[in-house]
Amino acid sequence: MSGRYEPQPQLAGSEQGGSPDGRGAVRMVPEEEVRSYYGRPVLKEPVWTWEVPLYLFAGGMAGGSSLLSLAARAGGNHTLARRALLVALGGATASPVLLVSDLGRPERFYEMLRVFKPTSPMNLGTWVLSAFGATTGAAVAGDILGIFPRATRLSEVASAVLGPALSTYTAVLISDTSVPVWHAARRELPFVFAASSMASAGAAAAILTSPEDAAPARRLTVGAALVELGLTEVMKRRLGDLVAEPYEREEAGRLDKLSKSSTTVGAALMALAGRRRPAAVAGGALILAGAVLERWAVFRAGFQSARDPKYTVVPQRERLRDREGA
Amino acid sequence: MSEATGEANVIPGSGGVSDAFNIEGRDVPESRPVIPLGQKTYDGEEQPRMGFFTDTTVCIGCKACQVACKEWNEVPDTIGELTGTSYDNTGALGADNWRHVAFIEQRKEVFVQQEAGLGTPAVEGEPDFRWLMSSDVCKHCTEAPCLDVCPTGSLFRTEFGTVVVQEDICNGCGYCVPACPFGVLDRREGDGRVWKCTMCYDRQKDGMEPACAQACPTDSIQYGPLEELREKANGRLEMLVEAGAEDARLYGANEQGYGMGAFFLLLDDPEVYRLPPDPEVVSRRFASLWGSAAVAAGAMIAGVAAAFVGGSR
Amino acid sequence: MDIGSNMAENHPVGFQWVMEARMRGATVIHVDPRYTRTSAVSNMHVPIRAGTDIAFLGGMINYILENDKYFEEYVKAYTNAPVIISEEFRDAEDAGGLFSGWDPESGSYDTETWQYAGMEAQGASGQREQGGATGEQAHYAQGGDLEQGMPPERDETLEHPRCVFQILKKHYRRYTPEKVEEITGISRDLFLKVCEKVCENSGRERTTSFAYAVGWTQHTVGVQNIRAAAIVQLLLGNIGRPGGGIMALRGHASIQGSTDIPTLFNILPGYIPMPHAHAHQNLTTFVERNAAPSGYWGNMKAYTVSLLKAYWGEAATAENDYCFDHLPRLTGDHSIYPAIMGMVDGWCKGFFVMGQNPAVGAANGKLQRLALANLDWLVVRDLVETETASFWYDGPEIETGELRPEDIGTEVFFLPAASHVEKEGSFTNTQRLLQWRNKAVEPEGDCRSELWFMYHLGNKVREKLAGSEDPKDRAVLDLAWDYPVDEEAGVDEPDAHSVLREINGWDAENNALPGYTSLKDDGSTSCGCWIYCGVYADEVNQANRRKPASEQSWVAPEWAWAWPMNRRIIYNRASADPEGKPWSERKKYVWWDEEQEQWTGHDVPDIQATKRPDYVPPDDATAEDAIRGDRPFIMQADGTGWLYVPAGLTDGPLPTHYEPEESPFENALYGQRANPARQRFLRDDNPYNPSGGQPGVEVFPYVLSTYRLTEHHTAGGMSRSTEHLSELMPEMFCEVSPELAEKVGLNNGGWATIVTTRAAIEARVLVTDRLAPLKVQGEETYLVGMPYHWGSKGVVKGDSANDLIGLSLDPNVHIGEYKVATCDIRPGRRPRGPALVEFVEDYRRRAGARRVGVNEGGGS
Amino acid sequence: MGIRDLIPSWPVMQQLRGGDRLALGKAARSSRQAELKPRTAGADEVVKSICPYCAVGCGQRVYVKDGEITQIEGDPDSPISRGRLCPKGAASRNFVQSPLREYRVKYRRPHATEWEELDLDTALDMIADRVIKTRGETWEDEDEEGRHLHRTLGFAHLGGATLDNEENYLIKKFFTAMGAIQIENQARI
Repeated sequence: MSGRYEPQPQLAGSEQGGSPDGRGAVRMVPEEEVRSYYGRPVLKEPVWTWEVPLYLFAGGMAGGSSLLSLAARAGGNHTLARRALLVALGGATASPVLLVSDLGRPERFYEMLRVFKPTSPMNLGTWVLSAFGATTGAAVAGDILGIFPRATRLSEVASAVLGPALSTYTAVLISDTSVPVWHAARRELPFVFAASSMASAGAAAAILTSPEDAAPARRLTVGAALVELGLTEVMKRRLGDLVAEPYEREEAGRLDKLSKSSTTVGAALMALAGRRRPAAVAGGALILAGAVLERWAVFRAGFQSARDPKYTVVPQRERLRDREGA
Repeated sequence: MSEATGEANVIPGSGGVSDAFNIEGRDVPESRPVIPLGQKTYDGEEQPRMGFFTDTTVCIGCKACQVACKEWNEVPDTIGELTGTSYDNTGALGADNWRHVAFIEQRKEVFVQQEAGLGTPAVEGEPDFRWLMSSDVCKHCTEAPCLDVCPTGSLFRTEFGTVVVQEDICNGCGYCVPACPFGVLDRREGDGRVWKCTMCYDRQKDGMEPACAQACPTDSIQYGPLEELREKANGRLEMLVEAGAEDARLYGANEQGYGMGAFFLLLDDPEVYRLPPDPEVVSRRFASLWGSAAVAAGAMIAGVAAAFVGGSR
Repeated sequence: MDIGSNMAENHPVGFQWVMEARMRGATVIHVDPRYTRTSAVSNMHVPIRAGTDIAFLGGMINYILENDKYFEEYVKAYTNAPVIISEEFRDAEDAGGLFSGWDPESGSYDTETWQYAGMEAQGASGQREQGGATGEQAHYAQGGDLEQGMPPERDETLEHPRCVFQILKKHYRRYTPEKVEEITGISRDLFLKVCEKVCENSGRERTTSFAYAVGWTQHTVGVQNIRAAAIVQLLLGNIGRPGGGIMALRGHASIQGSTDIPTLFNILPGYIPMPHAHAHQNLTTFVERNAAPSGYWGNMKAYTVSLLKAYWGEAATAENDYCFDHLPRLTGDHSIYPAIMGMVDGWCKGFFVMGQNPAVGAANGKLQRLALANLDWLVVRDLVETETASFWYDGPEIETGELRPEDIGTEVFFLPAASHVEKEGSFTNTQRLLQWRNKAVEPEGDCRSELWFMYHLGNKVREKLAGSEDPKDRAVLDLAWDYPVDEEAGVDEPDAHSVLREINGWDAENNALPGYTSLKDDGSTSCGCWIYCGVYADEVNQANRRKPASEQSWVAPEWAWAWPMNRRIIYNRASADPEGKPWSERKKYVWWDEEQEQWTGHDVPDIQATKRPDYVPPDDATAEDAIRGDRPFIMQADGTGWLYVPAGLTDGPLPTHYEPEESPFENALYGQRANPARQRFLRDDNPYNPSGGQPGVEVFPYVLSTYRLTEHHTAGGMSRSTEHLSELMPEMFCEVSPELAEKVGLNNGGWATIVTTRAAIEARVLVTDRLAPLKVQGEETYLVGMPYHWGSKGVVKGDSANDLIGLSLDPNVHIGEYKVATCDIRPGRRPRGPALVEFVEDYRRRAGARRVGVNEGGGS
Repeated sequence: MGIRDLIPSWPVMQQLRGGDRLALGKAARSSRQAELKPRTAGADEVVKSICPYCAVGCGQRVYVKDGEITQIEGDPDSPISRGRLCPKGAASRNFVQSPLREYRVKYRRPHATEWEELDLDTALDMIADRVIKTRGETWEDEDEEGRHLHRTLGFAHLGGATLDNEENYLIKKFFTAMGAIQIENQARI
């Protein structure tokens, strides 16, 4: 269309200029390619609050820990096993609290179990979390009281089996949305979450366990942390410059950087000086912090990605162009 | 994103051929009647799938639909400031706006014969200008992400094939909000629950027309069995195209594309109306969503095991 | 053809029919200074400079005449084109924009020289003694004795230099496409395109319809704007035919009804004029001087006597002239604006305001509020507390400190009113349809209908005056004032049906009358409004008929009731040719049925049912019998549509282009700048901005226009009180073109202050291409558009645009020029408090704002 | 509701029972939604009315329940509006039930800074007195040339275009009998 003219930029003044005291100039240079409705988002930003990223972290750590615990048990390292199991239980108790408090109508949390809904990651997740809580709880109880050994073992196994599911489904949860930066990363995100879950699990255990019993935890921590760092990069690269842009900008950008450095330093400490308790504690703490920050970065990136129509429109336009080309 | 169509359990066409651009009426692809998942379950009770056809070429931007909707559904008002965006002062669809009229002022070539009953015939020296108006609403998708992800079953498919939030169930988890590719659903401040267009479910049950469609002075909003509406729309589009309205296109009218229970006749790119040019049913990507999660879970087991390779102490 | 209105925006549901027509291939043309929601769905938008409609329509008339596009048969048979005009008549063309008979001293016309040749005396006398006729009175004593219903001097060939047709040609010869472009800003091409479209679409097979609203009427040439359209439509044969006509799109639910049964000073129900002091010593002279013997007005005595019987019942007898002297007498313009001045000046002390909000809705709002502040007592009846009720504590003058509540002596009564669902009664809509509303719920608390208020106020007053010997109280005590009340509601609500029945009228046996043709002048019939006679025929409330549209013909004659006699299209005899045959099969509506020996068709024929098309009245015939069978315009003395108006108008027999009271330009056609006869109020509290050719014109360089939005209603009392509507248009704003915004530095979404010599107000700014600048007389003109819905009360508040407008009126009907003025606009919010007064004062000084130009009316 | 009914009504049980295994449709529907009815269904009466805003005269149906208006919408029978309404007409209920509506007489005495309450009948009585007084003070029986005037310019009336024909009739009739001539409304043409 020759002579195309977009009123948006002219009018966007009041939109982007915040309070419409007319700070937006009468005419601004029209933004090219991206057409939009006065620069307003096509999508709604998520309404989720701080509890959610914390849950992503806690659930992940819990899942990793139950697995770690079982492995330690199998290897006869009962101290490590018990510590890890306690961490799992901690995570399993924190998670529902966080989830419920994020609801618009907390008193109605039970509606989550109203249906069994395969198409809803959150619904499945709730079932998984409930089961995980129950089994882990049973396992811990049996372990401490030393009663019903067989049932206790069984619960440990069950909890360990559910663990990985708990750690990774949260990735499905957020990528099963129309938020570009989340949905486009649906392949990579589970791995990123898995890795950081293992790292957190290892780190938590390494903190709680005396160094001589914590070697496997340290190895797990360091290994997983490195994988996590690598995978995040892979994810961003596969997202492409535009879609991944939120990770470079504003809040998400800052969180992402912070998480990287924290994890790197933590891993280094753990690797080089993990045999000494203080270093292990410090390193572990940094790894955990890194994991929290990383989940937070992903979380905030989603908001930024939903807020700007270009992240929604441009990729869809390209897709159309490809298709017409084909 | 090229796997969009390639993926096994993606329903045919979601993110596939975009109806936003494949203009029906030119090469009429017969639109097969689609009974959306969930509607079938009303064995016997189920009704023909009902929908909205919003013909934006006859919209006069009066906003009767917005008011009629608020009156009937008792949707709260949010009185703000003048936005400075033409005559639109309510911004977008949301928990408190189940209908929203968009106003778009364009200085562009407008050359449409009068039979089309559109725009201004280009007269030498006259400013070419047009003012697009369009009443947006929930699309009541054939495959609705919001419905899929809702963990409580608060969102459900009615016997009319529409998608409705049950205010007596919703616990405000907010999952449907980012799931919707059109930014329709939102949580209501102070209430905590999610609200959106119900296509006047209660009125439908009594055989009444939804409030917005009944009020619409120029019949820009038409309500009826979806199949009939789609035929009507194709006819109208052909008439416009013949009359030279090159920009005219249907949006959401074709199951080959992203099927919508509420579809539109537009005169410009969807994004100009705040609509996604090529929406996708994100929630039906089971393979890529759960598949990699499963693999990742396995990888965890391997990873942890690996940590014990060097001994368990 | 939608001109002078914004139908999609202000009558959206009526507009559905326009859209349907468009879908069927009709061309919709929107002529408007702004590109509105109507333009957006029209086939053509024709941007015109506000206040230049006559130049545009005159140009169209010229196009039709010069290119022989007129409907010859129709024009010759049904209009007064062949009639020859008095030789003393001088056209405005020959006198710099003034017609013959102009009197500079009185600033008004003596219309004697405008008459048909051969019958001056009579027409004129009726005129002069009226002391100024008005639009509602355009049926005035024109004609006298017409031989066989024809004016004496005619030229059927339309060749005679003094025949209406030739005068018309001459009058508009200079309204060329080039002139039109120069004056209106409409490009020559576009103008011609419109002319072609309209002409192509008129004739035997097709008809064109005009729709207008206050965009035409609210001008100092309001009546002449519509006259100009009437000339176009008569020339093209588009009157009295389906799909034709000139449709007034009226803005209030019963604004038509309130002129039919007037709350207007100059007329009585059914457009019977109020008697003037000097002219009407008694009923007989009153009727003689006001009604032509021929045409339906020939029955005016029957209508008047029946009305007086409805008013004074038993007391009205032949002996006392049916209480004719109970009627108060006029001595000039007693319309609301002089009354407002009277309040300011102290001679008008009391004021009833019912369902209106002059503090916001009337021009020169400050003057309005100063008037309210100087009353002894004020009674406001409304559903919500309007600015008219609250002026004394939150009016703009309180903010500026010009007024202090402590200093305001007005005693204010606010009485809550009943809403449209809390009372029953009838509205008359814009197409003369009386539709009855049934009561849904009882009003709460003190809420009452106006029916209740007037009835019980009347009773109180009558009780207090009971037994008075004072002759001035006779009229009150003689009043037929006894309506059944409905006790069950518990509030003694008078029965609205019985009032409607009184309006319909009854005969000596107290049977409801079937129609106005049965009215008598001997006191045997009573009728409250002759044109409504028949609305209660057969003792049935015809206005409450609600047969579903789906169950009757497209004319839907059984839905409600249209005056007169349930006719849906008036003058519909014109839909058939002189022989009574339809002009075309396609446009068939009513026709003469030779077998049945009567008129028939889709509608009630607007002519005596059995009057043959070839009927020629005998010389002694009167009233309707004096009208020929081939003359459709049966209200007119000669039965024709008037292209040229010999009597009834005060500002000329032909529409002539004049600039608005306030305009940056001089008149490109005449030396006379503005309508010479326009009504102005030259006083300190109603100053005017300098106009084209006057010193100080540059101080107010921009054209200002006010209008409504779909989302709000008039002065806002019915819309700013609802959240649903308020949120859609939450703030007062003004609209300007990007060019003007650039020029003065306005930001979209920002604030602007708009100034005239009356006031300064602030508004948010919408910068939009919908208000394109126009090239007029070689220079760019910029329009500042403003809705006028806001005030100091309501869910949403804002400054009132009407505060900016000055009071200058159309001389025929005293309607204010609200649609165009000049102004200045600058960025930012207005000063607050006393600073605002100083701010406006400064503008006045700079403009040397006039009360001056007193003689300017007289054609400087 | 005891556990015995609770379990079967539990949507999961309905899922298992088949029909809607994914819980996307009927199984997920609450009993409340299943029994949903439009609020107009229970109306005591449906009153035929006309829109109070502009002069198009659109038909309205007013739904009443227990003396309360529950809904106002377009009347499909009307050949004028075919059941359609503009935003104003559609807001009619919001208007007649506006939070800003006044239900009591308000009185402001000269120079006062506040409204006072006043009983309706007293108000009417006071108004009657004012009208009579003003009329008396400003009565013109005839002009200086001795011509019959029989009028007062002492008070004016404004308003009518929003009122009913019957109301305008009484206004014109009574005020004319009182000798008042400045009886005006929005419609000047």
